[in-house]
Amino acid sequence: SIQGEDSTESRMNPLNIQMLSRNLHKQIFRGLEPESREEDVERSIRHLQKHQLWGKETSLLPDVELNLPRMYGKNIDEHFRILAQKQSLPYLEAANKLQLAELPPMPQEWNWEVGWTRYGPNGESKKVDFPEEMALVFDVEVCMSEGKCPTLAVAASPTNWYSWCSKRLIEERYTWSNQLNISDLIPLETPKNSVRPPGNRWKERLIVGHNVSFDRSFIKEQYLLKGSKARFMDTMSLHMAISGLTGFQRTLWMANKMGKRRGLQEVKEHIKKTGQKKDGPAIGSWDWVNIGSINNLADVHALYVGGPPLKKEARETFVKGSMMDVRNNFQELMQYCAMDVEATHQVFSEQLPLFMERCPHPVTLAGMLEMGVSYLPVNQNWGRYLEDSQDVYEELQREMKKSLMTLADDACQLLQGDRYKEDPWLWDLEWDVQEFKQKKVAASKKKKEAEAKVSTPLPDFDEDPGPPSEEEMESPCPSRLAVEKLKETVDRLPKRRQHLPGHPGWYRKLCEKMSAEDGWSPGASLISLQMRVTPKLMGLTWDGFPLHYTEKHGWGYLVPGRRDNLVSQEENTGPVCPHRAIESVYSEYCEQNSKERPEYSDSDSADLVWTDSEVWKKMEEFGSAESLSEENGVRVAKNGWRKKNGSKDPYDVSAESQCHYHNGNGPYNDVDIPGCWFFKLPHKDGNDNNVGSPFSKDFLSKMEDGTLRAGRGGTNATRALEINKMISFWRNAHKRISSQMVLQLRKVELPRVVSRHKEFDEAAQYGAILPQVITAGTVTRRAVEPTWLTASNARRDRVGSELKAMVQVPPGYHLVGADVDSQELWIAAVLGEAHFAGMHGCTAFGWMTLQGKKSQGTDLHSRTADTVGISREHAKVFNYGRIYGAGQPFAERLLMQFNHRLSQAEASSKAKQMYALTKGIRRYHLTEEAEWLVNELGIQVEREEDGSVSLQELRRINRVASQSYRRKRWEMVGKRLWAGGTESDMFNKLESIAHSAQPATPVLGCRISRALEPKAVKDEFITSRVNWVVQSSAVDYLHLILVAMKWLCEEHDIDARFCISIHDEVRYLVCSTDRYRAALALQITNLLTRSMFAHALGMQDLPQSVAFFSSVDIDQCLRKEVNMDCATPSNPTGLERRYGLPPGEALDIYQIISVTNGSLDKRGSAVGKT
Amino acid sequence: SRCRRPFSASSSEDLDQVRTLLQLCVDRQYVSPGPANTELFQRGMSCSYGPLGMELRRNLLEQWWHSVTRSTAQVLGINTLNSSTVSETDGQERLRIVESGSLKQILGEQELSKEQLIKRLNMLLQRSPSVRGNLLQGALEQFVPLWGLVNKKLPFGLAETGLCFLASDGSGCPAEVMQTSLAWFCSPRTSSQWLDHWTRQRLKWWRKFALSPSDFSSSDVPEEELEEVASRGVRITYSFPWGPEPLETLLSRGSTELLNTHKGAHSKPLVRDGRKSVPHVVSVTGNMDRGVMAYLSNSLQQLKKEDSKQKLHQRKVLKLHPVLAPVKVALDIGRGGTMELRQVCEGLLQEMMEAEISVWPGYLNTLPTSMEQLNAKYDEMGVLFTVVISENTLESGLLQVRRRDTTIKETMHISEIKNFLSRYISAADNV
Amino acid sequence: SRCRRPFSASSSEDLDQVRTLLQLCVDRQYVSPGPANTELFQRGMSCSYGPLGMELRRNLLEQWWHSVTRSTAQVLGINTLNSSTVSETDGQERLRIVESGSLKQILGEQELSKEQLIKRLNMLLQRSPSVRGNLLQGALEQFVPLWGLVNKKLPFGLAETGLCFLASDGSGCPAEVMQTSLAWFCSPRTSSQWLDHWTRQRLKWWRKFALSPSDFSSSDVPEEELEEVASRGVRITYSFPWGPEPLETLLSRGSTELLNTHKGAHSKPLVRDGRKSVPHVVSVTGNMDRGVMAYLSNSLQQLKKEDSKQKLHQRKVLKLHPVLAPVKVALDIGRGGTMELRQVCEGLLQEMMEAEISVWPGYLNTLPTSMEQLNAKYDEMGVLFTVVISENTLESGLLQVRRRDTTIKETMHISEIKNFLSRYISAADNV
Repeated sequence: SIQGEDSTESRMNPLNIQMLSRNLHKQIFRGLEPESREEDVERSIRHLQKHQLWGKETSLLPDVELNLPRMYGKNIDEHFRILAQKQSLPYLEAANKLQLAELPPMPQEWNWEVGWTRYGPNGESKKVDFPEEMALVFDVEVCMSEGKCPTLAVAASPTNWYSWCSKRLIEERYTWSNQLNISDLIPLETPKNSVRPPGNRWKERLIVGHNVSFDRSFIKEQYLLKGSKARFMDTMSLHMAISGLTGFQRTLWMANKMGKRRGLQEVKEHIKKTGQKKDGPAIGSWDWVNIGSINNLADVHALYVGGPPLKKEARETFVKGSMMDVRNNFQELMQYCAMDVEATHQVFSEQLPLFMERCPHPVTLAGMLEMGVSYLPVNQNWGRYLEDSQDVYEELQREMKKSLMTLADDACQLLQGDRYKEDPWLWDLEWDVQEFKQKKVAASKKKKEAEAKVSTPLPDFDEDPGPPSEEEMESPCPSRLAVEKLKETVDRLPKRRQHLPGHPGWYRKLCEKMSAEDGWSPGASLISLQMRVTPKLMGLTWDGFPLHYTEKHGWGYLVPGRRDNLVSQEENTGPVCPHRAIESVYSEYCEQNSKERPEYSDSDSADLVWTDSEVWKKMEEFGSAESLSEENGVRVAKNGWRKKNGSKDPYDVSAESQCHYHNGNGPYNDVDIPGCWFFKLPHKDGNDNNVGSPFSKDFLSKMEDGTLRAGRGGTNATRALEINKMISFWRNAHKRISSQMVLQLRKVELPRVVSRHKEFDEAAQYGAILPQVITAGTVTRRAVEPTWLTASNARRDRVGSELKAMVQVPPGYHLVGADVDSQELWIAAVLGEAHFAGMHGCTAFGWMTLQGKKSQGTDLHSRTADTVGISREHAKVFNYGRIYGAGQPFAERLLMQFNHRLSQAEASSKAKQMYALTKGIRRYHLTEEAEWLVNELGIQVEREEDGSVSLQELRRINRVASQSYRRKRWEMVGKRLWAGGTESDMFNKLESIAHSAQPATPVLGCRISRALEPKAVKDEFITSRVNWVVQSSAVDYLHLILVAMKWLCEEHDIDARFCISIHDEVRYLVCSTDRYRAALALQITNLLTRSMFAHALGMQDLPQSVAFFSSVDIDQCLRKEVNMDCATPSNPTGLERRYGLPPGEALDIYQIISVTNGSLDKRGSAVGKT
Repeated sequence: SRCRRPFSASSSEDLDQVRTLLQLCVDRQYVSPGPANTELFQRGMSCSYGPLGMELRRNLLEQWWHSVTRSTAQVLGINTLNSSTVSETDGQERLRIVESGSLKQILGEQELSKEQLIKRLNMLLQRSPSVRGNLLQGALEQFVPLWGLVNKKLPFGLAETGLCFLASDGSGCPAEVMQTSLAWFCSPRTSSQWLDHWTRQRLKWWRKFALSPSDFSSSDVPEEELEEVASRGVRITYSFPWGPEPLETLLSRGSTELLNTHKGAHSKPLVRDGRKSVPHVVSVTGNMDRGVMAYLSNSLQQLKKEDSKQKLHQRKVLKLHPVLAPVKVALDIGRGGTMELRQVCEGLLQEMMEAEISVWPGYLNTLPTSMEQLNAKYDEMGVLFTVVISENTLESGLLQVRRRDTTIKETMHISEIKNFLSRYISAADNV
Repeated sequence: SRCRRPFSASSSEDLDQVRTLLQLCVDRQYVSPGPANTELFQRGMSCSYGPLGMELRRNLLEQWWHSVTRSTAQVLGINTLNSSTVSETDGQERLRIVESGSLKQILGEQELSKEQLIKRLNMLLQRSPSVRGNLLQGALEQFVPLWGLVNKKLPFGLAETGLCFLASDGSGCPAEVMQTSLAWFCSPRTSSQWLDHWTRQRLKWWRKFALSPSDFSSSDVPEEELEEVASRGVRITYSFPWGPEPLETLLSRGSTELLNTHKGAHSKPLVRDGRKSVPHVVSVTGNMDRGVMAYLSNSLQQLKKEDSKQKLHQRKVLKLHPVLAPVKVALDIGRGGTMELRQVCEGLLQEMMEAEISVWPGYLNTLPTSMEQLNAKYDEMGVLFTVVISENTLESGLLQVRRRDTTIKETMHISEIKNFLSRYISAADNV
């Protein structure tokens, strides 16, 4: 087939958006041509014109000619239903059987033997290779102190109970290798010493567990690259889908569980922490507390099953105990494990029907099953990476510590002549030294000694005395005897030796006490960045002012020039502030900066580009507070120091104590430092919060732009700051990363494609990590996993940030995958479009998503950047934030965080401007009651064509009404909607879903958690619900992809397995010979998925620009871009040189078609066999 | 080895710094006096070292040796000859040791014609042993017997330290240098990885003892400066005030030289059963004389300091790492020495020496010196601790101990000082 | 230096003994193979050492250094240059380092007349640095600044170890030797006493590490063999199978050389205030290469032994002193090595290396060897202990430890082995 030629004219919709090529449209939408009403088209054009988007030049894409595989059903939805049903059928059958079954009675006595034991219904036990039933409930326990090797496990099927014991439990040995191999793991499908199932046929099997991905990581066959057809159902994920809680809800839930009183306090504290103060919302509805629960098995069990609470005490033995403890309590612990299995089965039995009801589309289940078997291939480079990173990390940390220790040592010199008193930073440290203590000698003894003492003067001139005589050489040396005698006075020392008595107090605290044990290290070795003394030793300045710490306000800085508190100095007994010295520090700073005082600009520091989950976490925290009485139109100023203008403020002092030349978070005049004002360092969560350390992640960008810098100690301090930045990632992540369980596979355990490949190396290691992905770990049913799913991309100056690239294929394989371009934006946009005029590109937001160009400034991010005057990178954060439901307050705070020199008023106005342009302005439909009133009172109301009124109008009506009918409270507001912004219709759609009685995703119809349904929460948690619409639809998107891809691979014999899905990207491990066909399959998958979205929203068409992935990556490791070399401090020479990994290929649809001839068939596509 | 001419310092401040350093090295017995000698020192060549310089280089070599031979089980130490009589004609112009007597004798033989003279001289030259310019050749020669010793396993390394002679670059005067050498033999597949590995290890080592570690860095050898056989190279350099100079050079040299040394291509002793490839060589060659200078330069801290009379001084401290510092402790007598005090000093000195703590017997100096002057001197020597014994010591057993790094004086009991010092030094090694 | 020709052993038994020793030294990596090399070794010259020989010489030098520098407070260590450009005309024929390139260039210049040629060559020779034949000259040169350092107190010593080049006695081929040197400066009055003192000290030292101490002895240097400047001399000799050879020579040299070195007689730097006499020099010069051979020869024990099949064997054991023994402990795996066993070995190896106990990683050898063969090999290497790790170790933590000196095998727990070895070695040092 030919593509890209103008054989047929490109299809355009009435809004001049290029649509799917004719042949594709025909195959997918089965000839159903979309129709549009003239009126809708005109409305759309007006809307686009209003936002200066109409008539912009667009470029045409070449058409794509492809013969898609034959599709099932009447339409694409049916097609997907059929695929998914087929894929999950055996598992669903097994699940149903398991759900209906009553477990046999639990054994009373457990067998102390290595491997699996089966228990018959009559108590008889038999050693078996593995349980053979189709469906199992399964639970593994690990003795944590003994590493990552599974210790014992229990499984139950409708017919039997099973127990499994590890060799390490049963056999006692002095050492066990810390390198796991396949025989240490639990077999579920293959006999001992074999990696093939009996009869060489892998069977479909279903394994159910709570947080089953943990248990999965101990199953032998799961580490094999190919074969196992076992799938997993996670009762934790099912729970999340049915009754899950948002993060904020979980906090509240726990608080509630702790008891009402305690709970309220926690809630208050929480609200305080998120900066909402007393004006925040009271959580009005608590109904959801009874229909949701947090995720652990005991609470989930209590929710679905009820009855006596599950006992979890025995767990402690596994967490804290030794293998010996496990052995000593074997029966009890087995019993505990079995109880968990039983409980899991009960939970599962309750959950399954609920889940099927609430997530009725078969694609959801099929997608979750596929998600449950993620697989990350690694090789010997994993170990190297861990070693290198830890190595470099430790070295840098040592260097940093050394720098700090040197600073501390050097500061000691200020003790001489009390010079510390004139130091702008160190004046208020403890500079006291201790007297050396020695017991007094009894007077008489002393006298006697004094008498005995003779002093012999030294000879005037030293003559060469000649060698000692032989006798002298033999007899004990007199000088040694003299020393030994003196040593006897040791009994006059106190029993407990003083700790560095001659050193100043602050320094003593930094030094380890010398003890008898090993491991003592000299010098100020306890110093760390986290200590309060450290910023002072470094002489940190903020905009040229020395940093200062107070207990009450945390870290701030001293601004010299205050005159109103200089008087009271005489009474001061404590350290006196050398405000003159502080003045000279600042004037020196001004001098240095006079030539080019840095004009603040948005630094494009990538540190500020949060991952979506971080943005979301932030908003979720105070999101529930966001709906705060917008109708009142009065937002409360939240920044504490501004309040001082109010007369109630106790710190309100005369205008004299205002600092006239410096704007900042302060001054806090309760900090009474003669000659100086105290300002607090700004805090990302609002300036009421105290800064605990100026070295936290949030200040990295301030160090980079020179706002925060080291004022002395020269290179030592500067270097310490630099290192702090470099090691931040590894410091936070190394525990999680190095505890990843890696299983090395032996040659026989690898597929022949690998072991017979010409690049196979006997000396190398090939293995896998099974990331413990909770398939639906959040209330939006997004997957959760702490290491891989949140991993950021490699950064030049971050140790260990090459993490993802360490997922590397074995010889003969490739990773094939793609990022869904602007997935969430498109989903939100298409929802809005369906809502507005039912055409692609009909809203400004949609149009920008489809057709916007960075070069013309018509893409979403550039638009926002232009409007507010910020960088495009920052604009991205705002845009995603909005779609996730963040409101104006969030934007304000973010703006101030990006630029701390921005005033509150400026930030507020910028945010307002941005929101008016994008989200639009609230308008209101009047209730019948109100309409009656308007009519009755004859009020002239200004209305839009849809009949809505503005907030001002609403207020006016309200005023008039309350004047006329004083007693009555009127319910005036009916429907509320957004208007006038680029995104208004999108938000109206999202909110209409969020506010509906049974919110469900528009494409696959998955219902929101019971704990978030309006029935349970009323009007609370709106942000979460709005966010849920987009996020949960994105999950539908992913499930559709997984189902379609599996179908194509099976249908066309493509040797590929699902690896991992990180956010909006999917990766498959593909046999190298099939890699281009897999790439094509992936492209078709995307086409079908997007089409499915359009179809479900009633639009029988799809814009060409979003039909395909912009590129499919064919690579040998996991990385953001195929040509990223991922050079970091721990990988200084980059991937290619250090690990021998060449750049991969990134192919767009046209390139893939040309390589494969557009055919998925093995024979059809000529290439890929080389 | 490439080296810039001295005194090409970039600024007058740097120049000052260099002068201060050199003067201090001479004053404090690191380097023997004399301009010729200090020039050698600054050029990174062996010079005549004073007692402190000798001890510093000794400590440095010791540390190098441990770090290389104890890092893995596969490194063997060797000791090859400096001079060899192998009269190779590889075109390399070598330095040869000639018996000047024999040469003069030939020159004195009147009856020889010019041609005969030349012939005789050539023969003499041929017979004269050449001195080595590096340690690598020795290691390559030892490879075969020692590889057998480890069952022809790879990787495997041979370590050596020793004097080498460098031909003058035109000046006519060859110079000595104390070289360290690790010849690392590995499979061709892994040689690049090993190069990276050793670069990291070596850089780590250099930084371990540094006051400001970031002055030590590594960088690739530019393609055009690579020796012919080498496919890749890395230099570990120190940023001297006058610019960076290489301390250690790591080269991935392939197998050519190994094959040449053992003649016959792919001969049996060079391959392992079942493998066809000849081991690749990664050479790690260090110049410890320049290393000494780097650490001296790195550890010299100049601090502004007011004295008791409020005058501004420069306090110069050689903050050498405790492990490297040539003198760990100085023993002195407070005002008014007596025989009794001296005896205590001698006893303490003995005790410390037995514990292998190097002591400076300052008490032997009977010229009157103020404590302030003394401390300044010891700071410049890099002495970690100064112990002062006074009349009071005789009564109470208490000593004054001053720390170089904090300048703070503390009281300690005579029975505890030795253990304190031992632990301090060994702990510093582990940091 | 005087040395006898090799193989002048007095009897065929002795000859046998010599052959056995040399063979063993080559087999067990003390000395690199090759007849030329072993001849150097036997002549008491530096040769190319294998890993064990290198370590032995290193240990020996270390002990020498400690014994000399730690004996009194008055010995300073120095490090002087090997080559010097001082073109002295003291009539001594020196070894000079000549750039063969420059020489050849001159020889190649066609237009030069014979006279011109000779003149140019003489000039080249003059410019070429000479290499040292002993360490004394360097010490004499350093005397003045360093004597000042100790306030011109006497006695006072300068110690140095280093390579020296010896002119061939006619063979045309100069050789290297590792020398130790103590230059002892004392008042003329006490110089003879000091010579006796140092003789006693040195002999005691040599005997300390010997298996049969009486093989080491001292004797006066016959008048006729004395160097010109020396008034008295003593040699410490070892009785090799082929006769006695000197290990260390002590000479009372007066003040002539010191005066010559510093020009002008009785110049100010050489006298102390109020004294007129110039210090006298006692030189203590040792040859550590010969020392190595002496200890190897001394510690080789040949014992008759029956093996398990009642066959008579010669058991050869190198009973080197624990302090000198290059390998203290060998680590091996009992039958059937597994990765786990190997891991244990590696852990243990690391632990020992950190404790500075030199270990032989026998476990890396995966070729099947019987325990008997292995023990025979380790005995010949002089390994003090053999530790065997087996399957049993994994279960119980118990190891087998075999002692070289008793051949008895003991069981020990893995947690105690390191401390046991450390204490054993340090205790042996104090005996």
